[in-house]
Amino acid sequence: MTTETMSIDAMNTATAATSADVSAHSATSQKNALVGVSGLTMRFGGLTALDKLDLHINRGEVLGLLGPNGSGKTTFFNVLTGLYKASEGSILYAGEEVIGKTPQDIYRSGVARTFQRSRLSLPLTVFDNIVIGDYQHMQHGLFFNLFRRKAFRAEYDAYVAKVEALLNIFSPPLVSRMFEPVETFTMIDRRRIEVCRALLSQPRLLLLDEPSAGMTHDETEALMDDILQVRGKLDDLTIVLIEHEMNVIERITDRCIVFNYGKKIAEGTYAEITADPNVQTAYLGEAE
Amino acid sequence: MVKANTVLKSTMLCAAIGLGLMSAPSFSKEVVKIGFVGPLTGGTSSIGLGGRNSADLAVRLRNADPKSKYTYQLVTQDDECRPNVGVQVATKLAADKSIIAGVTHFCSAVAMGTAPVFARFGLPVIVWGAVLPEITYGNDFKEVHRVNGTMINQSEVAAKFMMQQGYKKWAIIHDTTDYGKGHNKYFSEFLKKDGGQILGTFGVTADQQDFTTELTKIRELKPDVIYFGGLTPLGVRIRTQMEKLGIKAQFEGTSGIKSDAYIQGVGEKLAEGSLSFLEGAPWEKLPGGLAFTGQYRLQKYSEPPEAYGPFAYAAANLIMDAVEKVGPDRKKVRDVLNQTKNVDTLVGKVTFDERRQNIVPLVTKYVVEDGKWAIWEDSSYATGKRKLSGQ
Amino acid sequence: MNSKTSLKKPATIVLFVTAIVITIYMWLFLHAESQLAVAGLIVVALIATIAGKKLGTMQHIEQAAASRPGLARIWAILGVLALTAAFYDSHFILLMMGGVLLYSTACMGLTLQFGFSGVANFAGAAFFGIGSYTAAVLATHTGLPQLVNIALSGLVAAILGSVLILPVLRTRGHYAALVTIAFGILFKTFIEVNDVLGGPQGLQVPSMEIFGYQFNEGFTLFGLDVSFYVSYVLLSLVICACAFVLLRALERSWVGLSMDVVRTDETAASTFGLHIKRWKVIAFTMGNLFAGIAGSVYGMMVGFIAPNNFTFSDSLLLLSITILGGLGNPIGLIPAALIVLILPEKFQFIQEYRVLLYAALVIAILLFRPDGLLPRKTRLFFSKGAA
Amino acid sequence: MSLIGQYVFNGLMLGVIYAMVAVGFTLFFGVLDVIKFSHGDTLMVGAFAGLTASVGMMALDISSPWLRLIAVVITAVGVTGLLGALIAKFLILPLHKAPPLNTLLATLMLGTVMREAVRLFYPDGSNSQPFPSLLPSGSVELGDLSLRADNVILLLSGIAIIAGVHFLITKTRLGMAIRAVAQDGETARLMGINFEAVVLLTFAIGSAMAALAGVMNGLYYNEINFNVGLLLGVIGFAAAILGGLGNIYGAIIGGFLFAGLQVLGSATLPALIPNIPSAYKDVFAFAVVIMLMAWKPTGLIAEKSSERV
Repeated sequence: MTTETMSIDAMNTATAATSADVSAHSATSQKNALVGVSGLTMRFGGLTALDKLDLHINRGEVLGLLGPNGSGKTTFFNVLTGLYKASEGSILYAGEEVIGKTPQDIYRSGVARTFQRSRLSLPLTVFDNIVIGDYQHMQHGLFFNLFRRKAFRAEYDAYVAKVEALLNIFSPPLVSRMFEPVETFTMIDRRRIEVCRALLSQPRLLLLDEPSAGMTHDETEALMDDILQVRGKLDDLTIVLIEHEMNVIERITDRCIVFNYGKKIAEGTYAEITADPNVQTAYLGEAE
Repeated sequence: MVKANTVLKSTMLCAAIGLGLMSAPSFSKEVVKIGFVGPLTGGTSSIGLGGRNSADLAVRLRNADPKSKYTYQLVTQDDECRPNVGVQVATKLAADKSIIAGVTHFCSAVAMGTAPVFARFGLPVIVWGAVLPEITYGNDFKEVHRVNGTMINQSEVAAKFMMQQGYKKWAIIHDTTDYGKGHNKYFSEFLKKDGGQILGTFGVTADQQDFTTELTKIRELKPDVIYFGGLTPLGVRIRTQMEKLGIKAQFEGTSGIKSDAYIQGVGEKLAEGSLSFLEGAPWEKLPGGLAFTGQYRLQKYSEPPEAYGPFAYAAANLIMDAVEKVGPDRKKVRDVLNQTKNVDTLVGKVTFDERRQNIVPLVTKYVVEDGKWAIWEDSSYATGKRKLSGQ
Repeated sequence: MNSKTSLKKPATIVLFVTAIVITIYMWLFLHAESQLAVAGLIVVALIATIAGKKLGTMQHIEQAAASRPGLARIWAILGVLALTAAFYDSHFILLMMGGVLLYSTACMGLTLQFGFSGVANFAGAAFFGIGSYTAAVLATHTGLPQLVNIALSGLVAAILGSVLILPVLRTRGHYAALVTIAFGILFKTFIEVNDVLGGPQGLQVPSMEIFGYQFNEGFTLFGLDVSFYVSYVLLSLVICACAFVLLRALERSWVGLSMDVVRTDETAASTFGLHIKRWKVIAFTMGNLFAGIAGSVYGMMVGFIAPNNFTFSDSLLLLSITILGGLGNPIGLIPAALIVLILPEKFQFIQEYRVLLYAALVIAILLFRPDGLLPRKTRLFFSKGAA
Repeated sequence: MSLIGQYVFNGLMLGVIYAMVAVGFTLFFGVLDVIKFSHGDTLMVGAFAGLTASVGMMALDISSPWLRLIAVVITAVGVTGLLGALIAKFLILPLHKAPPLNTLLATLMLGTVMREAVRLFYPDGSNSQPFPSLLPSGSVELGDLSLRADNVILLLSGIAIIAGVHFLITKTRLGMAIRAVAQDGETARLMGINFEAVVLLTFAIGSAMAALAGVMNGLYYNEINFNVGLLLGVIGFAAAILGGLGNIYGAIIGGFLFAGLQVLGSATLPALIPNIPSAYKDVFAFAVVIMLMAWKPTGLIAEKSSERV
């Protein structure tokens, strides 16, 4: 505990410093960094999923996370969203320490995500699953919900409109089936629904964990276009994308970071990282 | 040969009764319904079933008797020994105008709950097994009678008797149901009054299986007598586990263990010398007694009558006598029952006091001798041939 | 919207017919005494349901009900009133009806806990009992009006329930089940062992009473003297209806939605900011509140309570109603309660074999309808008809 | 001293029986993630089967206690083993896809069926039946603490049985199959393990174990009644959960822990609070259970649940 708080303090002073002169931590934290990660380590018993990770995510960029399976990409998301508690290190999100916060708080500060294997409430309708994405803005009061039905109706209708709008972007046919249980939909539709759920609350940071898994090439293309379209509507939405489809990465990411064994082995534009020998070995290594 | 004979007899009698039942309508006798309520399912069902069979026997015999003015029909309900169910079935019977009277309840808590119901709907009932004094003395309902004695009578006699046997120190185990707690309360009172000493009291739940901890402590207390207020199942367990722990104290039970099941459960050898007390005359010796046991056997009931069967039998007969006298009318029947004085029944003379409680003239003391419940007075223990433990 | 207009007319008729049919059936069923009648009616019910499925009548009715919820509710209430009127002087049947209504209310509490937010409660009877006992104590020792007592009974149940909140929040599934089972047994043994609350002999519960009118006295209407149970049935109906409306409103609101999400996927729920503890606590407390209130009125109606009414097996009774009815579907509770509470009564003619048969029946239902008699429908916040 | 000794022995005896039941619960949960609540009543049925066997032997006037004991054990194990498998086949597996608590409820009802069936159809079943004592009833002197030989034998054999089952699970091929299924049914299937067969076998084993516990129960108390199952079922369940479901050691610990609580409760409570009914020991035991669950929500030996996100 103490070590952690210490590291937090260290980090804070560090950022204070960075605002003064860029030289310190030049690699990890730049002026317009939305997220700054330093010395992040996550251990599960024996194995180390994240190993002294240093990286930063710039405001408004689309960052691609690459790396072989089990290289710690998803774990990074889980730590960033507060599901796992890091063993060491710190994550600054918009200047605030994330580690130690509950997932709930992190979500409220504008971080939304999708999951590698989709995590929707299958018996609930499409609308239910998407609308919960904006939980922070709903009215949770018992009295409001149970007795002020007129007011609730108004709020509800507003949400129906919002969800319809969102669905219209991603897959118009879903609109007509908005009130059917999710379990009746294909995997691909479910992924679209998950993305919509993540977007509904208009987050500042969107974490997409292999959104195109199991999709055909064209479907992936379409999904990405839709995401970008929404991004255009929102001001400075930052996106971090875990993806294996190289040409997707190439098309939409501004910058990429490659993980291997919980370490950052390469960073830069798509062109740069593909040229990087470490990356090739890493992937070839995986290929064997 | 003998067996065959009885079988022959039984078939004939069954036929006769069957004929009686069959032909009853043809004589165009009016049908009179009588209710019976008792626990037919769950833990205490054995007593409930025994009671039902006995009441049923009373009705069958009456119907087989050509002199009876009416054909009787027993409407049986299961109260599961649970008050809310009891109130339900009580309401059912009481609200059914075609039912003239009822033989009701073994479980005291249930009887407590249903008494107001019977009073409200004016259904005269005779309690056949519940021993809690409050049922008759706690509230004053003209409809509620009780043919069996209360635990007060029982405990009083038990305490005196045991003191006479020269015992000094008691350990008491009782189950935490109304039955057990009540017995503990009254027995302790009388025992203290008579100068007995109680070393320890242990309340146990009615479904408890293991008593070794309680008994271990009792073994340390070294009492002369272990008094148990509760029903047969626990009685059996406690007696057997006493043996396991090598406790030699005398085992004294209540009416709750006065059943063949107790002797079977414990086994003849171990049961030998166990004491129990039952309100009412020693019906085995009364003229009706033999007939009752005989007839009961003939009917091939799958369960024995148990300790309280005879009371249910007597209650049913009291009701039917009343009906014969004044006809199927609740109020009249109630008044007749209220007035019951020195009526001979299977359980001795029955007289209802101003609270319609049968003033039991005597409580019979039983001791297990050679695998049977023998009446104390004519057991070889009374004569001194055998000795209770610690004497 | 044209669908609405096209649906509207048949809907009204369908509902009307259904209401009539069900009411008549219930009337026959409650009347049935002889083995033949009971058996016959059960068979009829079976055939009807199967045929209804085959011919799609069921869906038709469901759609109709869905499109005109208000109407459906009105018919349901009218049906109960009709039955009450029909049996105005048969005490026993009225008592059973009251029982069904109150048990259903309690089970709505359980369905809220278990069906919505996924908190299994195996101590339903305990909270039901807490309600009855509180009512008994308050009514005998305080001068408070009974209506207040009923409310208080609910509150006490909810408050005592909060003892369990910590373990219930931390545990899941079978572990939570154990916690509540333990509490149920603990409660029963406790009230049985200590005499403060009457011990094993139980307590008399004073009559319900509104504005000086004693329920237990009953009343006469048009020269007919009406069973005093009528008042209780009506009161139970009101309470049950309120609970139902409340539950429906809750289900079709962000509250219900949040609870469902918490139940189905706590991880996802937490990453979208849902206060998992908050929703579980609310569900658990409200559920116990329902149970407590139902219990208090039940106690007054029966007039007498004892520990034996609130054993583990009674908790199971409540739970089986909840599951048989179809988790999360308050409507299913009524038929389930009928099966669990009244059928054993109807089986009195088989006496000691009752319980055996009943248990077997429940197993059969669980085998052939794992989602209960009326499985929960996917949530529509506002019915299409009204949309 | 002898007092303490006696308490400890009673505790151990109870513990062994509880543990045997709890291990059954935990085995079933292991392979199918279900709770079979009729387990306590399986125990009761086993005891009654054994009783019938011994009565039968008497009828054939074979009075040698050892022969009878063997007959008792074999019938008890055979009958309940078969019963367990049948239950698994026709109730548990069909319900496997349904929500888990359905299985819980269904098996609870099954328990009721078994209880009522014995009560109604076993001759004079609504009363307690005497269970023959078939073990030598000499007594062993340990200092001033005297133990009856038969109790000691029971205690040891109980421990032996648990050890045996543990060996079966951990060392044999069948055990490996069981553990494979417990790990991940699907994968086990793919690896060519006959899923259903393993499940049925597991249920047979668990039930047989319960039967043995039942026989031990009978031999220890020399009495058996149709109601014995319900409470034992609840306690076994509690023990299994306390220890942490799916973990055989947990079940054993849980069993002894619960027994310890009960003995402690009834032995010490009266000392603390004068003339308190020892029935409070259940209040005490279950209160402690609730607290333990609050402290360790997934049992003392936590269930290995690796939730992938």
